[in-house]
Amino acid sequence: MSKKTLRLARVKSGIHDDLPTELRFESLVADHALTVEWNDLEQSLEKLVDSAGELLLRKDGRSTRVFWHRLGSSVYLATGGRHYRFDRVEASAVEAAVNDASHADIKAPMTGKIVKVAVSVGDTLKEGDTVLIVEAMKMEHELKAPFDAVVETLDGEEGAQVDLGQILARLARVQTD
Amino acid sequence: MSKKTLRLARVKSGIHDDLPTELRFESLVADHALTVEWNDLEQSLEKLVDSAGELLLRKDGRSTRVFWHRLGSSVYLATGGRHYRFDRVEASAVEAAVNDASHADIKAPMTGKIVKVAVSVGDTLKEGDTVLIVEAMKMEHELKAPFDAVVETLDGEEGAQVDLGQILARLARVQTD
Amino acid sequence: MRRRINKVLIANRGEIAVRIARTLRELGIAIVAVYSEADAEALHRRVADESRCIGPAPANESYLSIDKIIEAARATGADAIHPGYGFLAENPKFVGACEEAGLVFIGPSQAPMFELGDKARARKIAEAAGVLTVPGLAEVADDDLAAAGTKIGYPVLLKPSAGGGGKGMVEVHAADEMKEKSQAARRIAKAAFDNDTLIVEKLVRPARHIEIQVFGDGQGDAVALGERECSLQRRHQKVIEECPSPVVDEAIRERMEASALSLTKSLKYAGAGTVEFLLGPKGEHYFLEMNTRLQVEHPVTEMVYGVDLVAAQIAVAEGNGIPQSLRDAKPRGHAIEARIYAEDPEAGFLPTPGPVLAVHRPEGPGIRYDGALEGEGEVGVDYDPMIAKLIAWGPDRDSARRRLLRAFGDLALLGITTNSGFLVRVLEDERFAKAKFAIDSLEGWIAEDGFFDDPNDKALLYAAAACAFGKRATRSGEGSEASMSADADVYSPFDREGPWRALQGKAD
Amino acid sequence: MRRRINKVLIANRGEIAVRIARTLRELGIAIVAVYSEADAEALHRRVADESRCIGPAPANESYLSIDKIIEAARATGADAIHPGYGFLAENPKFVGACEEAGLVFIGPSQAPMFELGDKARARKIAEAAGVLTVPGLAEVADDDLAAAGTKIGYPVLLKPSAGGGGKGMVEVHAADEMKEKSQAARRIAKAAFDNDTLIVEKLVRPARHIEIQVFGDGQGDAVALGERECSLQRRHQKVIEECPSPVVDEAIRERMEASALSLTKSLKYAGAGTVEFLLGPKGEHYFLEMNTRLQVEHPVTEMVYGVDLVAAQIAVAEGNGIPQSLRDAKPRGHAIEARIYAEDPEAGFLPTPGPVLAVHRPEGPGIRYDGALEGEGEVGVDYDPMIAKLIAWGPDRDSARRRLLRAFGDLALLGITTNSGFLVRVLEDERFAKAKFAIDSLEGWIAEDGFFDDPNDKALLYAAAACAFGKRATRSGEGSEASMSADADVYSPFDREGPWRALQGKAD
Repeated sequence: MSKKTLRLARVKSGIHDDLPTELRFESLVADHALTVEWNDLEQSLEKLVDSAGELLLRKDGRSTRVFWHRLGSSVYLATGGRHYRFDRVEASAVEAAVNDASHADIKAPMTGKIVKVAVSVGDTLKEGDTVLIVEAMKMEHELKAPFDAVVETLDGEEGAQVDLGQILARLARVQTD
Repeated sequence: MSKKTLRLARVKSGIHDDLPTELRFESLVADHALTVEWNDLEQSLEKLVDSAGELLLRKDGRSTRVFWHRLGSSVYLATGGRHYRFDRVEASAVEAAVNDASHADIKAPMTGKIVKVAVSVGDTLKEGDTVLIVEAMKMEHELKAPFDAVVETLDGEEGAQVDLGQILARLARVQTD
Repeated sequence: MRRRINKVLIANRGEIAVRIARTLRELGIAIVAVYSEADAEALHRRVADESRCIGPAPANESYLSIDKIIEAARATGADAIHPGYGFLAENPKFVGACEEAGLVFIGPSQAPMFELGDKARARKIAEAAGVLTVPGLAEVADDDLAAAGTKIGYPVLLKPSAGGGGKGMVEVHAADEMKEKSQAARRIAKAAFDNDTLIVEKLVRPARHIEIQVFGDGQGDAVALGERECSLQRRHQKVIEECPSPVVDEAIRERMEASALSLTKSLKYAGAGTVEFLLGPKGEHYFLEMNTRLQVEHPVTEMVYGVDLVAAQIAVAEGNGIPQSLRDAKPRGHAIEARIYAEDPEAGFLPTPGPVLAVHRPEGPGIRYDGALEGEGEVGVDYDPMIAKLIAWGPDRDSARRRLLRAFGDLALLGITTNSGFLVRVLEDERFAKAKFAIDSLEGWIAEDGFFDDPNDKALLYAAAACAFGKRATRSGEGSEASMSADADVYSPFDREGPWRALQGKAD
Repeated sequence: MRRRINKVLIANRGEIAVRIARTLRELGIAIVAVYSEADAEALHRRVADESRCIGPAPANESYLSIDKIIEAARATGADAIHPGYGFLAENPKFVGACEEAGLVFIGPSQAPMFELGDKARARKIAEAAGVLTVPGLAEVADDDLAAAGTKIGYPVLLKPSAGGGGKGMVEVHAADEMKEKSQAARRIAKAAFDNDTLIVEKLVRPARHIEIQVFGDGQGDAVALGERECSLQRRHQKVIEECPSPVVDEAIRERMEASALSLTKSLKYAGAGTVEFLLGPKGEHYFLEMNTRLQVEHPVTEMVYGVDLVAAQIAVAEGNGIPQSLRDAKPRGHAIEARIYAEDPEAGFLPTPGPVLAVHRPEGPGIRYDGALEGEGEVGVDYDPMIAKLIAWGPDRDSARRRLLRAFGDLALLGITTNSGFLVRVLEDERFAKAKFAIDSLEGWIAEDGFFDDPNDKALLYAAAACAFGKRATRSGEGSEASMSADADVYSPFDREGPWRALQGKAD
C-alpha cells in the first residue's frame, strides 16, 4: 500500500487556526489498520465501522464513535459532544500560512452586518484600536488591530452584509521597536 | 406547464398489490400548486415545503407532513405513523398487470429460506394446497395455491435462500366449472 | 459480598444491548459488546468501548454460544455479564459457566432460574409459597388427560411444561377432543423443547395478562414495583404494554404484589424478575410463570416508578442490596409501550427483514425511543424482528396514549415494512382508549373487516410520491459526500424520456 | 368563564413553538404556525396544521408585528394565541390587541403584565405583597445616586427600570465611580429600552439565581411548583438550569414558595409565571423580578413534577382553573437542562449562524431534546442563537448529570459551531458536580487558563478526518436520491491527482 498525503487545517471560528498539518495516511482494508503520521509522530488505529455518518475507530484498545459529515473540502466531526471542523487545503496554503507577520487580515468573525467602519485607508492605528464593528443576532463585535499598523485596504461599508471569514481590511504592521 | 405521467404501483408485502395507477401530475413552482389526476379524479394540492426527506403538503386547507426516501424506482413514505411504498413501473407493466388470471406466480413473501417444496412440476393442486414453505426469523409461512391448478414451473429447492418477491413457482389454472 | 464491577460484557444485541450500554456508560462502567458477523455495524457495537466478534449470524453459533461469550469476557477482562433478555438470559447452564469462569452474572443465581424454567416445577414452587395457580395438573399421563380435563372443567389449556412464550399451547374445549389435541401438543412440545411433558390448566376467560415487577436481594428480601398489563397480544407475543393496568385497583395490586413477593422471597431471588399472572373476570389472579430476567417492557415501569432497573440490577450484583431508591419508589402517572416489529400486518404479520434506508425519530415531553436502529441499518433474517419500542409517559392513561400517538406521527422507518401503522390503529381504537380488552381481544380486532382500512388521503399519497420521484438533487443527507450541485437530478423522471412521456397539459 | 379552545395560533418560532405544538397535537387542538420568510421551511411550520407567512426575516417586521399576527389568527379562525417566550410574550399591548380581536391570550391579563414589566413598579408591588426585595431604591435622581449607594452600602448595582435579561446592568463599587457609571447606565437604558430610569440595588454576592414556578387561576388562587436554579450564566444569559436547586432545602423552599405565592395571588395572576430571586449566602432570598410567561427552562420543572405546563396553561385559559394534577404534583428526582447555542465559545461566544448539515440526536431513559432542528436546517442571523435544549432527568442530581453527559456524547450538530463541547466541559467540572457555584462563577471558569483544553486524542481526530475525506460513495442519507453505486467517490482525494500526491509507503 502506498501512503497518501492529506493537508488538514483545523478550523475555528471560520478561520484556519493552526498551520495546516501535513498528514500521511495509510489504510489497509484487510485488517482495518490505519496509520496516521504528522510532524514526527506516527500513530496506529483501526477503523472498525465506517457507515453513513458514523465511524468507529479503535486506538489503544478502546473504541470511539465519531459522527461525521463532509461538504466539499470541509469535514465536520463530533465525538463525546465535542465538535470539530477540518479543511483540506492546497499545498500552496501550507506555505502561505508560514508567511511573515508583517500584515494582518481583519476577517468577519461571523456572518452578519457591518454596523461601523471606524477607520479609513492610510490611518495609523495603535494595537487594540477598533477597525470595524460587525453585528449578528443582536450582538456587536469589535474587530481590533492586533498590533500597531497602517490600514492598507478596506473592503465593506456600514450596513453591508458580510460572510464569516470575509476579509474586511488588511493592516500593515508599523515597527515600533 | 405540460403534465407529466407517472405510473405508480402501491407495494404491499413486496408485491405490487393493485393495478398500477397512471397518474398525471402537474407542478407549478411559482405558487406551489400541484394537481394529480388518476382514473377520473383530479385533485389539487400545494407543496409548501420540500426539504431533505420531508414534504409538507396542503390539501383542503390542512397541512400534512410526509417523510420520504427514494431508492431507485421505489419511494417510501410515512405520514401519521402509517408507511407506504410506491414503485414507478414501466408502461408495459400496466398492460402486464391486466393480463388474464389464468396463471398465478407464487412469490416469496419474505426474504428467507425454503424449508419445504411440497409439489413437483406437473402436479395437479386443489385451491389451498401447500406449494412451498418459506422460513424467516424463526417463522414458517406456507404458500398455497390460490385456485385449482397445475404446477407449470418450480424454481428453488429445500434449503435455498430466497429474496422477497422472488418467483418460486408458476401455476396454471385448471378450469373446474 | 461486596464487589466493584468495572467492566460489563453485554451478551445480547439489538435495542436491549443498546439500552443496557446507556446505563453502563452513565455509571462509568466499561462496556464490552459481542456481535455476530451479521452485526459488525450494529448500533450495540458502536456504543461500546470494546467489542468482540463471536461467530457467524445464526444465533446458535454466536449469541447462544456459551463458550464464545465466556471467552470474549475473559479476553476483554470483563468482570460481569449482563444477559439482557432472550438468548442465554434464562439458561441456567450459562449462569453456571459464568460462575466457573469467575464472572458475575447480572441476574438470579442458577437454582431459582432452573426451578422456574419448567412450568410444572414453577407451579409447585408457587403453590408451596402460597400463590394461587390456575386450576390444573402437571405431568398427567395420556390416559388420564381426559379425566383431568373433566375434573378441572372444560375448556382447558395444554401447555408444554418446558415451554415459554406461548409456544405449543393448545386449547381443548371438550373431553372428546382431548386425545387428538394432546397428541398434537406432545409432538409440538417434543419438537420445540425436546420434552413432551404437558400440563393441563383451566382456560380462564376473559382474562387479562398482568405481571408484577419484583426485585430481590438474593438473601430473601424483595420489593415489588407494581404491575404491567400486557393483554394486547398476538400469538402470545406482546404488542402493547402499560403501567399501571387500567383494571388493577389498589386492593388487587396489594394482593398480587403480596403473591409475587411471597414467591420471590421463598426463592431468595436476586435482581429483577417478573411474576406473570392471569387476572380473571372476578379480580382473582392465577400464577402463570416467573421470568428471571429484565423484561422487554421494563421501560413502562421505569417511567412510572422513576427508577433505572439496569442500574438497580448492577447494584444488587455488586452486593449492595436493593437500592433504597427502589424501596422508596412510588408510581406516578401512566406509561404505554408499543413494540415496533419488522413485520407486515396486512400480510399475516410475516417478518420483513431488509435494509432500513432512513429513520425519523420523535422527540418531546414524555417520549422514549429504545431502538436497535437510530439511522439507516439492516434488519437481519436471523434474529427477532422487534426493532424498536416507542414508549410514552403521561400524567394519566389518556395523556400517555395521546402522546404515544403524537410520537408515532413523527416516526418514519423508511425502506422496510413495519407494524407502525397497525400500532397507530390499535392506539386509536376506542376499545383501547377505554381499556376494554382481554388477552384474546387483539386477535379478534385484527380479524374484523376494515380493521386495516387506511384513513390517509389517496391524493396526498400520490402527490407525495410524485414529488419524491420528481425531486431534484439536493444536498445529500447525513454522513455522506454532500453535493451542492443544482443540476437536474439525473434520476428524475421529469427530465428524461423513456418510460416517462410528457403529455400535453390542459392549457395547450 | 368556560370556553373551549379548538384552534391555537402559536406566535413564536424555534424550539418553543415546536414544543407548544406537541401539546396542542396531543390535546386534539388545531395548530396554526406563523413564520417569517426566513422560516418557510422551519420545523415549527412543518409540525403545524396550518401556517401563515407574516413578513420578512427581521423580527420587527414579522414575529414582533402585532397587526400581522392578529390578522393571521383572524384569517385562520384561531380562537386563542400562545405567545411562547420572547417576542410578544410579555408585551401588554399584544394582550390588549388579542382581547380587542376576541382572541384568548394564553397567559396573564394585561394589568399584571404591565405592572411587572417595569422593575421599579415590580419592586413596589412585591414589597406591598410582603416580599423582601434586594435593598435598593427606585427612580433616584442623578444627584442623589452617590448618596443612595452609600445608604444601601457599596457595592451596588444600577439596573434599567424597564429592562430585562440583565441588559444594561452596571456594577458600582464605590461612591466616586457613581457619576461616570450612572451616566453610562442611563445611556444604555435609553438606547435599549427608550427609558433611562434606573434603580439602585445592593449587589448581593455570592448569590445564586433561584426562581419559583407559579401557576395562578386569575381569581387570586395560585400554586407553586418548587424552584429552578439558574446560577450558571454568562452575560446574564442562562446556560445550565436545574430542578431542584442543590442548595435549597425544604425550609428555604417553603419560604420562597410562600413569597412567590403571596405576590402571584396579590396580582390575581393567571397561568404560568416565574418569580426570580437572589439567594444570598445566609439563605435569605430577595425578589428580582417576575416573568409573565412560560420560561425557557420549564422542562426541568415538568420532568421533576410530572406535569405538562403548556397543557395546564390551556386549561386555565379555557377557564377550568388550576388543574388538579398541578395541585397534587410532587417533586421526584432531579433534572438538568443545557442550552445549546449556535455560538463559538473559543471565539468569545460569538454567534455562528449558518447551515446545519446533519444532526444526530441522543435517545434513552430520562432524556428530552427540545430543538428547533431535528435534521438539517439553517440557523438564521435574525433570531436568538439558541437552537436546542438537552434535558436529563435522573433519580438524583448526579444521575441526571451523568445522563446528560452521556446524551451529549450521542449528539452531533454538524456543519455549525455550537457550545456543545463547552457544555460538556461545564457538566464534567467537579465544581458543577459538587454544586459549588454562584451567579458569577461561570464567567470565572471561562477565564481560567486551559478551561477549553481538548481531551480528545489528536490522532483519533486526524484519522477520522482522513477517513471522511477518503470515504467512497455510499448510499446517501435520508430523503435524497439514493445511489447504490459502488464506484469510487469522485470527490475522494485518494483517487485523483492534484493537490493530493501519493507518496511512497514504507514498504516500497
